[in-house]
Amino acid sequence: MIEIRIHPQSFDIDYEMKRIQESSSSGAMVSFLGSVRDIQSKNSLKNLEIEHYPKMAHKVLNETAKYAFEKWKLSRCLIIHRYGKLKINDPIVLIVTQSDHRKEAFKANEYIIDFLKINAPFWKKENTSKDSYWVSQKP
Amino acid sequence: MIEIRIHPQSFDIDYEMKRIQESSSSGAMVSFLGSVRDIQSKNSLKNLEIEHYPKMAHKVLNETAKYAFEKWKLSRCLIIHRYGKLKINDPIVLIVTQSDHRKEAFKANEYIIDFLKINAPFWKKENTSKDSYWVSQKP
Amino acid sequence: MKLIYFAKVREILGKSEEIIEVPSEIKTIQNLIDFLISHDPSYKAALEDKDFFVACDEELVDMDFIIKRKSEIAIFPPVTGG
Amino acid sequence: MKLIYFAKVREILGKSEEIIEVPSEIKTIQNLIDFLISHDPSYKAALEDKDFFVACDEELVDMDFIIKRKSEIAIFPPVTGG
Repeated sequence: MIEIRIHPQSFDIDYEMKRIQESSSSGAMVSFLGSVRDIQSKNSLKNLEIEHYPKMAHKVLNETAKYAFEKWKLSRCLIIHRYGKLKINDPIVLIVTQSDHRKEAFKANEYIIDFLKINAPFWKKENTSKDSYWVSQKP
Repeated sequence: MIEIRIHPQSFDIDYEMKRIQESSSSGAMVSFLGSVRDIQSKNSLKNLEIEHYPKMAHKVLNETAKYAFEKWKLSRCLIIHRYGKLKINDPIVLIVTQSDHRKEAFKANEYIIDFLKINAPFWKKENTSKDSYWVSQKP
Repeated sequence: MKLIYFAKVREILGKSEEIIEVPSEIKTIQNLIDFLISHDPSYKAALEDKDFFVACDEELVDMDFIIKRKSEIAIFPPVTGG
Repeated sequence: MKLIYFAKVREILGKSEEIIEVPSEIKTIQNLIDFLISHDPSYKAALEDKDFFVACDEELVDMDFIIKRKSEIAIFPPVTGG
């Protein structure tokens, strides 16, 4: 089962993981959580704004999840990505991959986040009390 | 910060992850959750018993966490491993690694679970309604 | 033709989307970009450093991709999600 | 010398620990294992397939490791945690 969610609201890592863990008898679940940190503004971050291209973001996330799901024989794959105004330490992205074998769950998870970072149409802007910067791409 | 816990009680993945996520400004957190599944008894598993060698288990988990913490420059590392009688789908082991960079968090996490699987003194026994088996080691 | 812009490209252009008429000799994405730049200096500011991507109907495309007239064409800087 | 046993080894031996006196010519882990097997057939059943590990004071050791008399020696099957 694949689930993709893109929304401005926060999410409960807890709730999402528990739900997946309890719903299936696959033994290995890997999750990645990316949170807001102060990348360029050196401790003066007021908020982080995430802009996205909705139709394409859904498409890229869906295709990526499907590819990983089949390639690594996952039992579950969940991707949540937020947009809008976020504060420091707020969760941005959650990827959960579940499989019978831990190697597959790890590989699928890392593939998904690596792929999203360079292909999913989201853009981050840091707003400080003085200024605003678009975050530049890093590998 | 490194935390190692070995106990029979269950744990809240949710609580543990949220606590770590909120306490630090590192951007990347990876977690691995291993749960009880029906390995050899083909749907007749009554419970799984985990036996361990307490002093050595603490030592191995501690040393493994320390090694990973330094090698991959983690900001947090948590390992929880349960022992005692568990039911199907119960969580057994949780490993959380947090770092500024996702590659490091993934590598550290996978290293820890791989190392534990062959070095930490825990043993699993499956009890079915008819019989009991010691689980044999798999890579 | 529908054009949409995101992030820095959108900010520099001061608009998030527009419908434009393009001459029939505009065939490829490269032709379109050249046409936009010659047509208004704000496109020059937004696109001249070449640090942008183009998606045609939600699919990333190269500069020599042949444009379909009814497509939605998105122009945006390198993505920074995740 | 304190010996402790886990999992299948513990079950076959029917005990989880014991204190034994070993003759002074027993120097290595291999000597100890041979001594135990010659001494009681239950050790033969538990240890003869060689599918076990030995830890001396919570540290895995090889069969030629020199035993310290005051050590805690643990004998157990391959681990299956995680």
